[in-house]
Amino acid sequence: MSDMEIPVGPQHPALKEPESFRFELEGEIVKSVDIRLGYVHRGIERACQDRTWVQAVYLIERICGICSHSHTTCFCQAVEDIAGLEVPRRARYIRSLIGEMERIHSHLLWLGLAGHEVGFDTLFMYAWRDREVILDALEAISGNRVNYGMNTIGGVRRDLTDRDVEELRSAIRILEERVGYYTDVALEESTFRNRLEGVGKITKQQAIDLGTVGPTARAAGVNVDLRRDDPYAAYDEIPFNVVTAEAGDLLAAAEVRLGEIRESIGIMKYILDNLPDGPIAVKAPRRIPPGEACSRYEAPRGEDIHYVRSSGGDKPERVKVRAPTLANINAVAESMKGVRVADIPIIIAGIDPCFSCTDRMVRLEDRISGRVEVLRWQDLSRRYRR
Amino acid sequence: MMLEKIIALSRKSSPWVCHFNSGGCNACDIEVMATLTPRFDVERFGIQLKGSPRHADILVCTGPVTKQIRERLLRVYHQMPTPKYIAAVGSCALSGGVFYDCYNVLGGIDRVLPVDVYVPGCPPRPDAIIAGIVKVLQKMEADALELGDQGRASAAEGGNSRVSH
Amino acid sequence: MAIIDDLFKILVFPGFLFVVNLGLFLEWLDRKIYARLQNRVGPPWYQPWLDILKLLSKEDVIPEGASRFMFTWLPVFYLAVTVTASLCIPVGTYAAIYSFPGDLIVVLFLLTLATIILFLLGWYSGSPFGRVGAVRAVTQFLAYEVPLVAALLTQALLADSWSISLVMARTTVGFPRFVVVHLTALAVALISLQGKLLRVPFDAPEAETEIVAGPFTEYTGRRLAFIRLAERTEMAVGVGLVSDLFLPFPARLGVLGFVISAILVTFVLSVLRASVARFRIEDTTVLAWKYILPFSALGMVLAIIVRG
Amino acid sequence: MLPELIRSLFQKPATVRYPVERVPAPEGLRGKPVCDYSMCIGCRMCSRDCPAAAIEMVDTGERTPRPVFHYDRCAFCGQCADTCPKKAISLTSDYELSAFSKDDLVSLERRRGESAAG
Ligand code: SF4
Ligand code: SF4
Ligand code: SF4
Ligand code: SF4
Ligand code: SF4
Ligand code: SF4
Ligand code: SF4
Ligand code: SF4
Repeated sequence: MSDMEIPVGPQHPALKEPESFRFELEGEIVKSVDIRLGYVHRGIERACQDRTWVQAVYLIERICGICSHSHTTCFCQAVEDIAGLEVPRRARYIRSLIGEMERIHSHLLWLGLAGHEVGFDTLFMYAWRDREVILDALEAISGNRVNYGMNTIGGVRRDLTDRDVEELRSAIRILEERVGYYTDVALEESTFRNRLEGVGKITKQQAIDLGTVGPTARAAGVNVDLRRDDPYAAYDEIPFNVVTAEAGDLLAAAEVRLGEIRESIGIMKYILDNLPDGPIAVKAPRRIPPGEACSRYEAPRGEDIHYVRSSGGDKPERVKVRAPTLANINAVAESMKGVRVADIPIIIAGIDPCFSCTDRMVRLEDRISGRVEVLRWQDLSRRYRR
Repeated sequence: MMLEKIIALSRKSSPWVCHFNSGGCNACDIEVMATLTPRFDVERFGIQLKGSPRHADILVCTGPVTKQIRERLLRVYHQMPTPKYIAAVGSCALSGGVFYDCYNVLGGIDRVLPVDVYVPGCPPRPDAIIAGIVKVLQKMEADALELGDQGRASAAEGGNSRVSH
Repeated sequence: MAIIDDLFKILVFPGFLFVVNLGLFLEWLDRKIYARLQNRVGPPWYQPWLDILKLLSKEDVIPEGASRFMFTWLPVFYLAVTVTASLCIPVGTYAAIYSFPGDLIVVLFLLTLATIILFLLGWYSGSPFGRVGAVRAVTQFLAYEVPLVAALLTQALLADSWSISLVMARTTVGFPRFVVVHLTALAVALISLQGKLLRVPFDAPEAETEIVAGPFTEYTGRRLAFIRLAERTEMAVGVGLVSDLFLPFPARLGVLGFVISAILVTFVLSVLRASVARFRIEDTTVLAWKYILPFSALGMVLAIIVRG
Repeated sequence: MLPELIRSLFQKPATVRYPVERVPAPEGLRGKPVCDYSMCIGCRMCSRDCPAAAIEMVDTGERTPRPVFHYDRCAFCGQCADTCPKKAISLTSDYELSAFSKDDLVSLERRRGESAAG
């Protein structure tokens, strides 16, 4: 068969988001990939400069609906750092709690989508059915299923009532039973394993060189987890394990994510048992004193970094976001060479991408000649690797 | 009239949906996906999510329209066979939402395409999305029966639409 | 009168209307069982019919880059071929419209033709997804066609005939004696039928997440309706064939037995669809040649031994 | 997988019967925000803090302007309710807001206000 090109995206059933991949095929084998990002670039970083500190939190939350809590926590931590605010202990616990719930919802979402990508819709249905349990709990606590809006600069906006705690405990019981069961079943299903094993493989060295983060890195044996390495919120007081695997393929990534769900449930239990009393927020000033800070957060997909600078006004002077998918996308490009068409969706899905935080372009301006260059992603990664 | 009735019935009972994210934050998208899952199971109404816009009757758009996506959105719309309907899901898709003044955002879907039903929310709950789709179905039925605006309003009665003053 | 009688047979029962409706009914059954297996409610019973009606009332689009002639006529041929195949399938004891000593071969040939049309459908639709899908359809065809034929051949050998109605009658009689051979062949037939009908795990040719809808990506309106009808008819033919040849009910209980068997076969196919992930196209080939084919050959050898 | 599938087959589906029966929304759902005009003092704080610029201050004939919500813009974040010094704004549990026209997505009071103003 002659060579041909197939476009995947920006509107394609495997991608729930508009991204464009162009694959040059030789038969069923991928010869080269051209990734084109930028369809969901909305210019949030710039827009933050036009928002007050209060408004910016909600805008940051909407960088992405899946790990919204990660972004706001990360941002608020940076701002609190600049303003020198001491977040109450109870608020830190609640932040961690919501963070872990978000991790569970996000990993279940991934498991379902992974099933969907390889034509295993039953797994998709089961995983998403059980995900509703955690979404219900989140809705009860925060008032919304997604984009919880729990964070504010200086603490959290809503307190956990006793009833919430009770409901959470029963949700945890259901989750523990069902999630444990289904995830085991999923990993035992040989056709599903067959689609994951050895696919999208990266070595430990590659994982380090390409700068991968989160489950993608941990699946390749890189033992990193900010919750342990650079504790924030309440993680310095909570015991938990970092789950890693060795193989570096998608099966390992699945195992890591499933292991993390179990750890997260453990963390939630610990938090509910040890929830300290006290206020949930300190009052934040409308104007943040001048200064800059960088904050890191272990989002479900890996390390999220926010850099914030204030010039003393009621609006941020600069906000810079480095979200996890951006760090992982190089690994996708790497593991995509020479694969078969059938594996494309699952490899893309493997890092659990969601591009709404990743879309960006780089504008280089030569100070001397004044020449301006806009680089697309592939140009950038080409340069970067050489 | 008989034939029209049959057509109206078949159209409103078998809406195939194509989902397009024009630059949203994912939350709306996962809620659209969630309507397919056992809790909400829109296959009850014959709704199926189709990958190809050629097979779709309703285009469900989420997210604000970014400058770069505009072209694609139009292309997907033109690939759909008539009669076609658009449901804008989420505040972004309605007006740009929190991204209203971003430099790369054009605004809501209706800046580019004619929207039939607006579903506010950030993100709307899956129930609210279903309620919105049901509205599209009412409109479809009314259009197939060629009731005109008057009839459309009465066919839409019983939904939660407020009669405008 | 004879003409009217024949026309009735061809157009209504057990001809066109019957198979098409049977096919649509089986589609609903399949979707419903699939949904229930996934703990959801699933579509109402009239869904497949309304889907078709809706498609008929939609705009037809001929995309740029597609061959107009092929694009228009292939769906019609597709339906014609599958309906013709159905005319050879006896509905239980109710004899088929065309019944002759070699009708099993003819049905197999027509089903092969259907796959070739499927290839052309995709190839001339002017979409890269269509092309990839088309090539996959043919690749897969090579994988399951041989086992399918082998499985049916086993039955034919056991019954010592190439006539569907004869095999049907004799299978029932000889059932207990050849039970091992019989079940081997049945298993192979069910799996390769799943492949023939492009269902999970063998749905690589129209895998939604990879190549949108494969060969059908560009089709709209009436043409898509024809394609869907043809697919359903193909399903009815395949399921009917397996019921007739392998299950004891059609020969004993007539039309009722035929429908019961068809439901049973569909149920098995649905459970299979719900419990596995899709195979890559390469894996399908390997699986077929490495495991299913030897298995079906074993069945054939056994059949020759027991007969001999 | 198989045993689980068969179990599901005989289990009651997990599907809710929406829209025939509404599922009760949990308490504290962040639905449609509304303002009790009798409590509002027209201080504009809500409008200033709204991240989506969804609140428009409209002259309704009272001494101070009153907030009007544009639900097509609103992000249902609840900041306005948190901000309001008089606790005049609350988020109701009404979430089925879909409409055929954007005109229906402005809080009703505004249109009344407009007609009052002429
Ligand atoms: S890349 Fe993402 S986070 Fe950055 S400005 Fe664009 S939309 Fe915002
Ligand atoms: S450099 Fe480009 S992306 Fe960054 S703020 Fe300026 S215009 Fe926006
Ligand atoms: S500017 Fe680019 S390369 Fe530099 S830290 Fe940010 S994402 Fe990484
Ligand atoms: S990695 Fe980015 S797009 Fe994905 S969930 Fe996190 S913030 Fe959202
Ligand atoms: S409406 Fe809200 S949830 Fe939906 S895409 Fe926009 S910001 Fe995200
Ligand atoms: S009390 Fe409120 S309205 Fe009055 S002057 Fe102060 S800020 Fe303004
Ligand atoms: S809920 Fe949030 S977005 Fe909506 S009006 Fe209030 S502050 Fe604005
Ligand atoms: S903040 Fe409260 S009192 Fe002030 S204008 Fe808004 S609703 Fe009225």
